[in-house]
Amino acid sequence: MDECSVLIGGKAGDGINVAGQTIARIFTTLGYYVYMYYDYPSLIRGGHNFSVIRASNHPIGTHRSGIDILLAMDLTTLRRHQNDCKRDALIIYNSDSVQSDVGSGIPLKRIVEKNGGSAVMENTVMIGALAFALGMEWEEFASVISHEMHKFTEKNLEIARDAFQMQEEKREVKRIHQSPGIILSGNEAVSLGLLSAGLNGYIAYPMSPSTGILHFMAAASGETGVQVFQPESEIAVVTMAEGMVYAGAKTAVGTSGGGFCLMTEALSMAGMAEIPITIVLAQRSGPSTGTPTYTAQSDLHFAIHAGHGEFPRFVFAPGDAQQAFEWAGHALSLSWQFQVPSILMTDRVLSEGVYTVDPEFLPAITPVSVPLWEGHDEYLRYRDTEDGISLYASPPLSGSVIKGNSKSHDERGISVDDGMQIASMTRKQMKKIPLMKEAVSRLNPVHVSGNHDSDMCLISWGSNAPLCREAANFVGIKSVQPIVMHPFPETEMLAATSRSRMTFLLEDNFSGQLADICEAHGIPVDIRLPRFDGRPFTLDQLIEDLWGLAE
Amino acid sequence: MDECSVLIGGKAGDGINVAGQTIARIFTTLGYYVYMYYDYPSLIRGGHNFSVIRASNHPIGTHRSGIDILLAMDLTTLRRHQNDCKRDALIIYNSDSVQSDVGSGIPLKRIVEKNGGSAVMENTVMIGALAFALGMEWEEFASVISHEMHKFTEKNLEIARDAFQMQEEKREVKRIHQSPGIILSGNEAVSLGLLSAGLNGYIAYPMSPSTGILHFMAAASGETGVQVFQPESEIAVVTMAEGMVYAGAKTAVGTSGGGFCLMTEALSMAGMAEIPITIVLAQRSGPSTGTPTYTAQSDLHFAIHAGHGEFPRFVFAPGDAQQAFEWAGHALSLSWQFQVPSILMTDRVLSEGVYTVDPEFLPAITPVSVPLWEGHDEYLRYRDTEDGISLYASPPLSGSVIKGNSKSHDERGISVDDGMQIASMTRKQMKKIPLMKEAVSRLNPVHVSGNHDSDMCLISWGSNAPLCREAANFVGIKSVQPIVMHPFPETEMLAATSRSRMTFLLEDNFSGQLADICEAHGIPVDIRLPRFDGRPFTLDQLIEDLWGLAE
Amino acid sequence: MTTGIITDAQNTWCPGCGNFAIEHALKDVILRLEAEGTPREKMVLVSGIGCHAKMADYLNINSFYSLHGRSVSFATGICMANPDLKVICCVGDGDAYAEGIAHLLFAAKRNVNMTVLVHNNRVYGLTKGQFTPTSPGEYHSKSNPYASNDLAFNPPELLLSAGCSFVARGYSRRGKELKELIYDGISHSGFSFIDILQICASYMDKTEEYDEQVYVPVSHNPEDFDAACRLVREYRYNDSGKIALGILFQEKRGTFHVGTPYLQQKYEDKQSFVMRFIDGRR
Amino acid sequence: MTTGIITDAQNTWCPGCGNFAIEHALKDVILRLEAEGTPREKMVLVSGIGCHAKMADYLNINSFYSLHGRSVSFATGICMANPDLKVICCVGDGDAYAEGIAHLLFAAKRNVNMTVLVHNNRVYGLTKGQFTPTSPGEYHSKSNPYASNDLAFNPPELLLSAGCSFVARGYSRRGKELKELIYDGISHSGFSFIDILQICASYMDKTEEYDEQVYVPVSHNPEDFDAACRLVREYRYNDSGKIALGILFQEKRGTFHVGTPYLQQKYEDKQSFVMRFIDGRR
Ligand SMILES: Cc1ncc(C[n+]2csc(CCOP(=O)(O)OP(=O)(O)O)c2C)c(N)n1
Ligand SMILES: Cc1ncc(C[n+]2csc(CCOP(=O)(O)OP(=O)(O)O)c2C)c(N)n1
Ligand code: SF4
Ligand code: SF4
Ligand SMILES: [Mg+2]
Ligand SMILES: [Mg+2]
Repeated sequence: MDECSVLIGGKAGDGINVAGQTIARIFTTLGYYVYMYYDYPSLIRGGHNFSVIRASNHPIGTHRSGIDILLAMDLTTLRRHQNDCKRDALIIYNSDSVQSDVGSGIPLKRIVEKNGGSAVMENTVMIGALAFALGMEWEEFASVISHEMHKFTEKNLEIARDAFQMQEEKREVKRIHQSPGIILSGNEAVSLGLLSAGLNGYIAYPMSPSTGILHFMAAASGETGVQVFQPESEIAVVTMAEGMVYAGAKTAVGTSGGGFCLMTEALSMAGMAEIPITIVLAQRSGPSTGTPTYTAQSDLHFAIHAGHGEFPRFVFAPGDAQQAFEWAGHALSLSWQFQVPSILMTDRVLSEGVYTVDPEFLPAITPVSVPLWEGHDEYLRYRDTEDGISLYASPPLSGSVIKGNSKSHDERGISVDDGMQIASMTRKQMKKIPLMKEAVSRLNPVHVSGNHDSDMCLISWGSNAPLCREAANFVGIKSVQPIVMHPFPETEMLAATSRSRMTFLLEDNFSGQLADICEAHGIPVDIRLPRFDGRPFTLDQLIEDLWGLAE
Repeated sequence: MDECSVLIGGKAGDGINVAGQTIARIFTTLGYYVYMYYDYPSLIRGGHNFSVIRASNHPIGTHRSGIDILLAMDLTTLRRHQNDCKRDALIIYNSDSVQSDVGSGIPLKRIVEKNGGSAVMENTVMIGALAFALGMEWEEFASVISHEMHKFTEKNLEIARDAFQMQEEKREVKRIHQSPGIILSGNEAVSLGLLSAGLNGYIAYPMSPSTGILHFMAAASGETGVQVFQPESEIAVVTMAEGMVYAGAKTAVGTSGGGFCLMTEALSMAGMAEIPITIVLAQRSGPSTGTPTYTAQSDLHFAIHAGHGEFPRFVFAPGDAQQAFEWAGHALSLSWQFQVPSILMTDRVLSEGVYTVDPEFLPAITPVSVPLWEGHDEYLRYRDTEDGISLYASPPLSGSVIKGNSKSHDERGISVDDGMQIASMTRKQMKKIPLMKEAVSRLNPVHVSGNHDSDMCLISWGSNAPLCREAANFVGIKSVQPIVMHPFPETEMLAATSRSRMTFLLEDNFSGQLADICEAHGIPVDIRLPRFDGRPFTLDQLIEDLWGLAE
Repeated sequence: MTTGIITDAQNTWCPGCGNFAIEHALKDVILRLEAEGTPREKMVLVSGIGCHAKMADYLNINSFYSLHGRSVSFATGICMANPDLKVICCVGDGDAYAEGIAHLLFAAKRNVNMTVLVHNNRVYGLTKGQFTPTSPGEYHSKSNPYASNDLAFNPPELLLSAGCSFVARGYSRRGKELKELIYDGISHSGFSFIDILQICASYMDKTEEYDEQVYVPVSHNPEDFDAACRLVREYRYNDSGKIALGILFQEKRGTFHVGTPYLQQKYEDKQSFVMRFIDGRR
Repeated sequence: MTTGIITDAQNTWCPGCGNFAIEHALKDVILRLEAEGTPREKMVLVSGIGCHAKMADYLNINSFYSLHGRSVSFATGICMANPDLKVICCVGDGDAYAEGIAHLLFAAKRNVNMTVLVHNNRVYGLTKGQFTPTSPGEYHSKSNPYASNDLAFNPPELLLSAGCSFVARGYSRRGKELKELIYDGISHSGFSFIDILQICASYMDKTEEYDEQVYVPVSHNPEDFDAACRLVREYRYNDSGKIALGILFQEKRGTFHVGTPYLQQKYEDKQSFVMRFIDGRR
């Protein structure tokens, strides 16, 4: 096999996410690129969680339907996923709680208890069995365990070894001699990207699927100095963050649907007062509270138009961890370069999915460069300039005052209601738009892959991009992904799609939001592939659909 | 003259708005249609306020630039508006505070003091002088005063009479023998329309220019029983209102930009939980706090896309008081018919503008008819039906439970996170959209006037519609106004514009929001006429522009 | 048909969670009220979002599963429109003391006739254990691993100063008392606030501490405001001190009402108002 | 260049408005602080939206004219990022006690090092006189012509129970005392809350009542919490009762701080963290 899919499932609290990441690590060690999809309902203990870890000899960012190895920590997992298994799949189940006549059992509880471990270590048993089945050497495997399990490492090693020795059946994968890179979740990648650009503050209120960023940043705050805080509400989050920005700190916030709604008033203020704030909007299934732990891409129009009145903004939607790292950095940098708000959209699949990223291809780590005021005459916070950008300053600025204002204002920041002055400040702010377009044009705002010569084109955005990339490659058509969603990269999108006879557009919403935007920019979309059940497509489904449609 | 424009100006606190309305009343008595534009900055005393009252022998909804009669209560008014006067204009100024060699002075303070009146009655002097100048009979005028001034009527009559007798110069208008109708402000019309449809509750937090509705409703609450309340914030407004709706009460809320932002989370909830809430969104100059008392039409995209996730909604934008009355009623009715939120957009010019409305043409007053559950088997709040509409019920419902839910739910209203169930509830809700389109199709969603045969077409929306209607008539081209903004009345708009060789679109925003929507629906817009200084166009300016462009 | 009081929705609280006890108590109170003559269809449960909120799915009673922080405001609307309903809010501490604190205080100030049960587990349970306004100062969650948390809010004290007419505290492991409190709260005419110290088995299991610290004051007179103030200051939600349970304060005060509840409104009144208004402008 | 302390923006407060006195007092305090060595550029004024908020236009000082209700939260961000700045909030009663009450209470709880001046004119001034949470019960505005308004909030009492470390009350017609209070508030290390009874000449002119009711307690010890509680309960914002002015409560308590203020942060730390993290994953 040069490709392998493992599904591990159990109850919330069984550590299925962590187990999945360890499995991803195992495959990395064996030279594989990995992608992990993690599925869980909104509860703390019980229920049914599972991770699908797919390993491949080439870069991937999506999972497949056929399972090669099923690790069932409980009966539900066996029942639900047995049918997803390939005919010759290896099934390992928890023989302490499950009776089965297919697959091989391993007594999770018994092994853990024998070693005096605690219940959360049962997944170590499964991983031990898997490592053996895959044909790993013990030492190699032991180093993965030591690396991944910082707590109770010794105990985990003992448990893993017992399992390793007890497992009999194998499903060996061939070792590939390459170093594909490191594994990163979307949320980790966003966090690292923001830090690389020199983030000073991160403010957030917990909300799936953005919470991972808050936890990451909080953990990183000690070493990096970043100011991380969780205040009383999303309104406090965004206004506090904008206060930090007024004081000069590069600050981002993160949230999801309902939390983003609560930020729209201050988003509009960021427009009027020219506050460079970066908002990470992690989409989930809506409307309203919806299905908190499942995915959607149904906030695109909203992100582009959120907040009353008109003002320039950026909206970016990276599709995998690599892009998330890169565009999180761009979001912060461009926001400060133009003094406009930027919105970085992710979705549940990207936020909590795990990807292999090759560090060689990550953009150089460089801090945001802010056009700072260094003049000596009177400082005008909203000085009208050729490019509409007024040099930035934050207090204390010796001998000068800095007046920010949410109301219509003059160049000094003092309120006005005269018509000419209102219009001229609008014009000043709008001057930035063509320059913003130019700036993103230089950053490859549209990602094209697959068969460039094909006259069929599959468009997608966000976490669907790697899926479509791979499917297009397979089917032999072109794949197009806009990463900049606003200002819409019309030129690049037209260029990418101009020779297409037939265009498909896949997105996780009902109405076809990107499809509507494409059509409004003169890019016909022949077939929309909407999905709105909270689940991502799998590669195999999509390929099948494409074969059918391309007929 | 069969047309006359009066400008009255003074300080905030001088009662310029009320004076304007009395003047409008005078013209009504003389058989004229009127329109009043009221201009004021955001302050309580001082500053400069003015009203332009235009009277005409035909229905109008916009003002003109040339002033026939200038009533200057202070020097600022004289200074600022003297240039707007026609060559032969009549100027009456307050000779107690202004020295002028044009126009005729009248001593406001002196006359008021002589009659023992208070400072706020100074405008009565001006009105008395005006009434004489227009050639009114004293008795006729006295009845207007008695009618309009409920407080201190006698005193006002005495003051008015003194002024009436003191005024010498005249600018008589001919009396027209018709009863054009009554005068109504946009906010009054919205309020009356909602009440006509059987409104039970109105909840709002003060915010210009929607506050007038709150005040109107509060004053009307005694006689109508409507529950009117001002809670602690807009978030409380909308959630409280939705609670009332859950309990069965037909409830509306009103706000403007920033307040609307704060309502978006609950708007999305109204989508998921199918709560028929009506939101009046009175637009003002933004972004952010902007210029609170000046106009804009820059929230169209936002209103259509506000709230995360996807759900059906109505967005309406009436253009004058007549339409405001009618569509406020429709907004409430259609919202309940389909159990979806509806947004009624006005703008500063419409909200606080005063229009002549012929009561004969107001739609019949009829209450919302709600498709109520009357079955006897188990009540399912979200029963999946052919048209996607589940019959409504509110507690107490004998022997049944009513479960509303902001989360993804089954037909009973119990939370689910299964993919099939999520998708099927989305499908149920989306079934309403084609029916919603049909329903608005039957209500003349697009207003067409002017020269129907012209191959030039002027599109506008909201308060710009009457302006464009009149200008188009004058220039001999067609005028098109969509009143339903969402779901977009594509068929009707295409029909209305299909034979146009050249299309203009005038709106009060920078980017051309309706223009973009038109173009996305295949309606090319050749020339955009954006305005973004908070002020409305005047008829004369627009006609001039159109002459120029039509060349 | 409303038969059983528990729905068939799958219960997904953690084993050992204090929410079970609250559900149990609330269920018994509902049954008691029914037995005493309040039909079940006149009761409405409104919940926020969080572990606590699942109550709306589990109890077979009118309910609205609302937004994080907004249940009290939503419930106020229900009370306004139909004052005949018995409205109960199940809210979380994150819900009611952080995101939605304004609505809680205003409902208390207005004396809206509803009962609010705060499932005060002193963490954001459903989002995995972050600190809330009542987390103990030394509690370090994944969102504040370093920062020394500030003073906790003392909710009963805050509510007292907001003018709340019924302030009580319960404990999820004192089911019998809890049942009484909930019953008394619902019976109280006006705004009833019950802070329920709830065990969170996964993130904040304070069973031992609470078991040791809670007590029911013997001779406390709930009508004595000053005594109530003293009582609530004994425990500042910072781990030490005795924790008084029971009704801490109660007073009679006019309840919130606005205009005419909608069932008593007449369409003709609106119709004739509109006609009169139009005629008046002629 | 920051020269005059008053900008040339046209002042649009009504004649007789209490805001003039507050402006005057604040201006004098700023000048005094400057004279004492705090450079003006280290002071920042944050305002909400309302009549009071025009202060941001009028004073020639760093300022941010923010959103209705959000000034305290915005200001918290400033304090977090740069603890060296002296941050002053001018807020309204609608602003801070209605729309933004959560932020006010949380800033008090956290003891954020800022000074909040509430221009408590007990109406929404700029939107023309509607009732606010501190309007007297019998005040009937255009938005509540009938409804009998509920109990007013007693802001100093609320703030005390939220853990505020400096609670004071001033009066716009007692300029000298007001100046002292503002100075003391700014000098206090931690969150200083000053409720300023402000005359609204247009909608709520309580000059006579206030003139009669206000007094400065002679032997009040601001460190005595219980005494402070008693003092704040003398006046319940319902027109009767003596109104104590001055510092009602003050205590020393650690102030709010989060991580490393941004000027002390080093880019290299982030850089090396990212590299270490990546290496750790290899
Ligand atoms: C506006 C908004 N912000 C954040 C969330 C995410 N969220 C869901 S539950 C929850 C925490 C709930 O904590 P608490 O109210 O204490 O309830 P518990 O789970 O502890 O019972 C949060 C923050 C949300 N649903 N809505
Ligand atoms: C979110 C939001 N809601 C409403 C408004 C409208 N608004 C502007 S000023 C104001 C009232 C201000 O009252 P207060 O805070 O007491 O200040 P004052 O004018 O009395 O000084 C309101 C409601 C707004 N700007 N933003
Ligand atoms: S996380 Fe805590 S509160 Fe939530 S269900 Fe589990 S034990 Fe209960
Ligand atoms: S309305 Fe009141 S608070 Fe506002 S400026 Fe006038 S007097 Fe001052
Ligand atoms: Mg909790
Ligand atoms: Mg006020």
